[in-house]
Amino acid sequence: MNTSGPVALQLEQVRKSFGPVVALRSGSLTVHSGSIHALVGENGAGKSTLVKIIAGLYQRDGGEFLLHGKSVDFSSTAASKDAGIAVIYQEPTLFPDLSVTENLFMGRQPLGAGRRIDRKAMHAEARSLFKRLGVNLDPRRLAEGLSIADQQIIEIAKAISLDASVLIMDEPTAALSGVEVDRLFAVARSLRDEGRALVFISHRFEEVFALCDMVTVMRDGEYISTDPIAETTSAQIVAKMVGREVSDLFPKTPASIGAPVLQVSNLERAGVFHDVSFEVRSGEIVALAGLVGAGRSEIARAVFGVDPYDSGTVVLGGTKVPARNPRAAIRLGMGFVPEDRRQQGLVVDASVAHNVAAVIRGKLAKLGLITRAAENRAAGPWSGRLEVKTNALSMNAATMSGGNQQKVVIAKWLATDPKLLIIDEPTRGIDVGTKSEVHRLISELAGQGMAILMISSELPEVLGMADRVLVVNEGRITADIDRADATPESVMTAATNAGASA
Amino acid sequence: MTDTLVAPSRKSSAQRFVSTLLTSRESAIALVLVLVVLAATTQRKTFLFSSDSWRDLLLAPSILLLLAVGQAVVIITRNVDLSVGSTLALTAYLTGRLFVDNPGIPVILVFAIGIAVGALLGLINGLLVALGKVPALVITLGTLYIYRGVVLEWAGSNRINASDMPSGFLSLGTRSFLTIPVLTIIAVAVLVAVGYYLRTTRGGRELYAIGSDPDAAHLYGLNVRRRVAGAFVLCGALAGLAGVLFAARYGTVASNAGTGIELQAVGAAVIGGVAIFGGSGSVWGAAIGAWLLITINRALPIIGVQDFWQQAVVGVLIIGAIVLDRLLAVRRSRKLIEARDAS
Amino acid sequence: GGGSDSDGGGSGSDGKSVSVTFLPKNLGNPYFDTSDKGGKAAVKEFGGKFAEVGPQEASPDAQVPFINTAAQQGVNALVVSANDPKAIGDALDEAREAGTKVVTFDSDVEPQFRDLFINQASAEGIAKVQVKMIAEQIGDKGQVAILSAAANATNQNTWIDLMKKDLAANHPDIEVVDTVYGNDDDQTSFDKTSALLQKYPNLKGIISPTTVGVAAAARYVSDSDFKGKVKVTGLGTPNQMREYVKNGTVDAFALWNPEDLGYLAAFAAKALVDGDITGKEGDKFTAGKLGDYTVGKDATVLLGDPFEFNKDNIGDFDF
Amino acid sequence: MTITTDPATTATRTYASYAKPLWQRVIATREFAVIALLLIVFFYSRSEVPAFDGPLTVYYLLLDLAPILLIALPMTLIIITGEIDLSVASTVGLSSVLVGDLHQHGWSIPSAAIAAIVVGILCGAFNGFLVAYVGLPSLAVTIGTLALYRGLAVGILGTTAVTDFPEKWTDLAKERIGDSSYPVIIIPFLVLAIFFVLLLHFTSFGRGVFDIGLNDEAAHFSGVNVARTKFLLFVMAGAVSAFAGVYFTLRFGSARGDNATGMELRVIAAVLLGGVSIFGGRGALHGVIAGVLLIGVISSALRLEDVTDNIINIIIGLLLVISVMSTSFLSVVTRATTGIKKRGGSRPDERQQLASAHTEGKNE
Ligand SMILES: Nc1ncnc2c1ncn2[C@@H]1O[C@H](COP(=O)(O)OP(=O)(O)OP(=O)(O)O)[C@@H](O)[C@H]1O
Ligand SMILES: Nc1ncnc2c1ncn2[C@@H]1O[C@H](COP(=O)(O)OP(=O)(O)OP(=O)(O)O)[C@@H](O)[C@H]1O
Ligand SMILES: [Mg+2]
Ligand SMILES: [Mg+2]
Repeated sequence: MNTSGPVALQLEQVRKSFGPVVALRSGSLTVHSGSIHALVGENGAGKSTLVKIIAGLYQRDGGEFLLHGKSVDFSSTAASKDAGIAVIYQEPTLFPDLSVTENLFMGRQPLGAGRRIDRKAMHAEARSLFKRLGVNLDPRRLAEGLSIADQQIIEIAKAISLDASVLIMDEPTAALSGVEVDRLFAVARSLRDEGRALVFISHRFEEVFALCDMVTVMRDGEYISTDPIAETTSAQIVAKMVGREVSDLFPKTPASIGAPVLQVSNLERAGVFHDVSFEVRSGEIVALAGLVGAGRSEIARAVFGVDPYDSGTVVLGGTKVPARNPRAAIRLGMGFVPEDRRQQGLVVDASVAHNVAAVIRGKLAKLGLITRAAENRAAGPWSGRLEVKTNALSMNAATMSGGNQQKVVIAKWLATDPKLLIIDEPTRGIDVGTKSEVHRLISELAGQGMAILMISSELPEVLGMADRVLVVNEGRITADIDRADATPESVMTAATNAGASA
Repeated sequence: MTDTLVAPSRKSSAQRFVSTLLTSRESAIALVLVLVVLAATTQRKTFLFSSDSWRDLLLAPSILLLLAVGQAVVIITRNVDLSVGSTLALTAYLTGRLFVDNPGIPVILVFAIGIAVGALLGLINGLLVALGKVPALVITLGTLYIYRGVVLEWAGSNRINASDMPSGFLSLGTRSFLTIPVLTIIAVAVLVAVGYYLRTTRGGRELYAIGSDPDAAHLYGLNVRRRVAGAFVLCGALAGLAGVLFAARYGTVASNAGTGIELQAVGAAVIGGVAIFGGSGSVWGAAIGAWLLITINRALPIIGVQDFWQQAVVGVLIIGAIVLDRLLAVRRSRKLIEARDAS
Repeated sequence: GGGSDSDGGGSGSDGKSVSVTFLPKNLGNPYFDTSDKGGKAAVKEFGGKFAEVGPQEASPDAQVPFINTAAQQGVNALVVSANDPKAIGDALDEAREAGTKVVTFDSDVEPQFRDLFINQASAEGIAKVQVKMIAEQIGDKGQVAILSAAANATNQNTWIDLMKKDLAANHPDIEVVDTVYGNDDDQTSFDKTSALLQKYPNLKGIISPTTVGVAAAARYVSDSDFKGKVKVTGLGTPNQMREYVKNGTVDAFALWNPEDLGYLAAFAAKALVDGDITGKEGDKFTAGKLGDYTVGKDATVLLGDPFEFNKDNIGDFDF
Repeated sequence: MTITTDPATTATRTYASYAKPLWQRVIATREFAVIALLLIVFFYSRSEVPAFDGPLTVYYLLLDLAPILLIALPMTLIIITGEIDLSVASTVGLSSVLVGDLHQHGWSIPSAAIAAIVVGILCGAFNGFLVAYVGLPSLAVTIGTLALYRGLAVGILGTTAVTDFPEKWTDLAKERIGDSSYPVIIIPFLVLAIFFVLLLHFTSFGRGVFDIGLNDEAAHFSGVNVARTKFLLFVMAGAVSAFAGVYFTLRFGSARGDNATGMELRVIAAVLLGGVSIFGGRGALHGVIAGVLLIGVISSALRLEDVTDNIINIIIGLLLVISVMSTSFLSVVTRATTGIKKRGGSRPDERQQLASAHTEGKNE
């Protein structure tokens, strides 16, 4: 590996908590100029939080933060930008109403005579940036409606064009195809060779090993280790990430698989997914695997009815589920734990009781009237069953940790006694302990004859939990793999190259 | 995902200019305006071809135009300012009082004071909105009452009469320069300046960015608070200027001047294609929208519609405008999806 | 604002200090400022309590709460210029039940709702003088239009009807082409004038029997091409009309003296409160410097004939 | 299936229902603050303002406030869903004009009133359709219909007015209950108030209204029919406004196109003053009713002091600004203490404390 320069970025035992949620216990990271540093860890390990602290978006509660040896304290993202730090955030943040070019140069547009923006120069620069990244986007196009991938590319271009001394990329490749990833890597390497310091966050080990010089592992908001890539293996890294052997993470109890509960045929939605057909049987856990942006959530959402679809049919327990009508789906016995807990799963500003009773409250009503007391009576036992950690049912869901919030969402749906439970990213951003609890719960439910449709971006989770793996690639199901022959390789190939057959 | 969804446009800048000109919302509204004028003129040709009515055609909209421009800037940042009507009343009455209390005060100074006071009132709105993190609708609803109350209390039942103000100042309201009324020239000059600022300066573009996605703007490191406050100051200043011109044009200022004009200003902006949720639209559109509102008001009686139906027509225009926007947006996103599938 | 030199009274009619509240059609109207000034002077003269309250815009529903308040305060007398002959009737009745004497001036309500009406000038007199003026100014022939206040302002409509009759009868060559309403709002009246001149290119004259309207019309005409071509006349106050009379836009206009009107109304109110008069025909009372008045039929008192202002005499007045 | 059928048996943990004792949940709320302020102002006026303690005060107070009280009910629900309806006052005007016009054409008052209310429902449905189903921003839509409905009202009657309503009906509008000082109009108000309180605070529909305001996406995901809920609320607003219009007409015995102009702002001011968050998701009807009464009491007390509406407007405006600033000030404090800071936007910050206030401090 190449000889890396002086320390560019150094964090020591940085702490950050959001109310009761401790996102970061002691985050440490030391990055040298002229090197690419990998930061890995499970969902919710605290990577993004660390990034946001470096970016000046969050202020750390404690710990050291040195930039080029000097202790710094950024009050805003503008401050970190000025200090030469460029960040690609996990979620693309663009201005939909503005052109791609304006998104790139907002606030630092090239100025011509009389401090007036020089659009020609701006567009030219944008074009050259895109050339360097090897994409051809129309610089004049509005950002609105760009695919996740293209949004991500613009974020990358934005960060590169800042020509910063420290470049941080939080899962930039999550939505990118192989070609794009290769180009990105080429650019990253050239930046490294110019002597810049890069931080690269990804859940894909092959990328980490292909690109990075050093790797730092985080778990539960804590620093675990830093090693040169050359001297470690993915097995070691995984072990450090989860703190135990992968196998015992997923206590899947074998369940007797019964009759089909959900039958989806030829589901189609222009621009999102195409000709999707599959079925889920009682007691069966079916996983939808694939890259972020593949369209898995959209499929699930369409099945449940919160999203529309153009054609195709969804049948639950023998009856056809009307399109675009979640109420009907719920009545027929469907439950849906969405991927974005804070936005879709919960009303975070309402009480635990309110959330747990949210779907069944219709049934709680006497003479059409319901009381807070009735909600509490119904909510208590379910919260207890899932061991939700809160001191009172009137507490705001917002005050709970990600894991507990997830439990509340699951409790909410279990309360409806569903035949089929769809769970999108069941363990995204929840700590290791809760994680295995959730897994145990899922397989327990399957064991009791519930049909489970699970979406997950985490391969170990998919392989550990699923009886069957359906791989989604660009909105098409490209493979239907049985538990027996589901391997990381088989799933990944199907997920990446569309060539694979269903 | 495929590595590209949209090919760069091969259009020359000239082509692009023409196509935007043809497809832009501004020109659509302008077309409607022309049609209205034509319709009225065919009914009675004096609507256009008599020096007075030509003057009124240009003069009548100029005050609302100023308010609409200011309003547009605020709306672009995903806010709204309902207090402009009260601000106008305050500065209009202030103008009168200045002349009454200090005879011989230079007109230019009166303009400066009027604009400054307007800006100050705007600043109050801006600070409350930006620092208090309270939605503009509520704050400016409150200041609408407060500012109006202040002027009502201050003016009481005495009003400024034409005779209280120097004829030199009053004639501003009616004098023309090369058949273009002075008021109109002032309004258009302001329009051009603001339009230029929004289009070609960093500050201007940041206003659009903030309106387009405030969270992203914050994440990006833009100084959201300062910009938003600035937008309110500009809006207030223009309302102040409008107040001074109001005094010049109508010669008489009572405490109820400009009551309810704030909704007209918002309406003009919306008709002109300024999205109520910020991020898009232009002051040009807002200006034409204002012009259209006023001209329709004047044209209806001539076309033979009793002029008190005017408000209903305005309502239809506003709703038509936003529905139209929605349809266009839907069509655009459908196109984009097709583009994605095609690739 | 509404001069609050009254503590709100509350003490019923105790001869000593009579509390009188003036309620004009709306505040911010110089005509009523003047009449209320007269009223205030009168009340001071007989040592009563004066208050002036009123709505911002001249609509009956806006006037009602003020009448209610007067009733609550138990003021001795309420002097009203009605925005509607009937709509405020019930409120007035309630006030009278509460022991408040109701005097209307300038614009009347239906007789059963009030104790007394102070008539600024007989409708006939007003109509006649305006017709006379416009006839002289436009050479007794051509198109004229009328710019009125609110379309349901009683007095305005009576005058307009009488004027039309008079014109039809005695001035056949004068044609009334249109009647528009400025709602006693300066800006509206101004814009309505411009619309009128649009609509009737060869209009000869505009009659506006309301002070706000005539001033607005005069101002529009005075700096348009129509100056001199279109004559403006009607009922106006000297202060508002002075410059247009000077610059020749207006030859002459008419009005009674609103100050006297308010003054008379206040004294009439006192007479009612003190029980000197009851409002029946023939009752007599003395109104300070204005001298003696007699109540006419259906409880009206006539101030006198309208007065014609022109550039020779306008200098003598300041209201 | 132990988990799904009978959680109780397997429940390993039990919970207290509330984090705070009842009295705290009742006292420490915006609503209670408004009610307290109302009582203070009321009793102060009784002792200090001449003639305020007179028998007529409460009577006139309620007569004047009735339309605002009525319209504030549905408006509260609409604002809690995060929408707004600026067209209510125009609907009042339109219904007033219809009653007048139809009466002129020989309709009986009741039939004219029913027709007017039907039209009001249509007005509301038009708003609701554009907002809920076409998905347009309610602010823009109702600014449009504000002009449209007002325009129709003014257009139908022009600047003329209808005033010759039969005594029997105009008197009914001002009728007292027995010889109390309460006008009969408060009976329909109380009926509607009870209806809306139950609807908002004690039904699944009402829970949905709050969910939509707090997070409409999550509401959608848990089966709340967001569009239909919003649509119905706008329809209710239309109907109630039209009814208020009928009352307004009879109470003043005059149907004019410009009746109740600008009342929408007074209604909204009162609702916000009553502690409803303009962001939606938080508020309670008892607070709103107190808010309306507070404005009414202040106005009538000041009017008795011969203070003109100007001062009254200034005070209302200040109250409004201060009341909303106070919430956001509190939110700044809570943020400082809890440190919860979501990206940029004021909403999340606002939400944090709004919601905690809302979930803890709802009438039980
Ligand atoms: N704004 C917030 N408020 C409350 N809790 C938060 C907030 N942001 C993050 N968290 C919590 O902090 C923990 C760490 O989150 P973070 O996003 O840093 O994880 P991550 O390592 O980036 O996960 P991923 O790989 O999924 O991106 C999670 O438990 C998350 O729920
Ligand atoms: N903002 C957006 N604009 C346009 N298209 C989008 C947008 N977001 C997602 N898409 C498209 O929707 C599809 C699915 O995106 P999404 O990220 O939900 O997939 P996913 O498989 O659920 O990813 P995840 O791993 O997060 O669940 C992709 O085709 C993506 O291009
Ligand atoms: Mg992350
Ligand atoms: Mg997903």
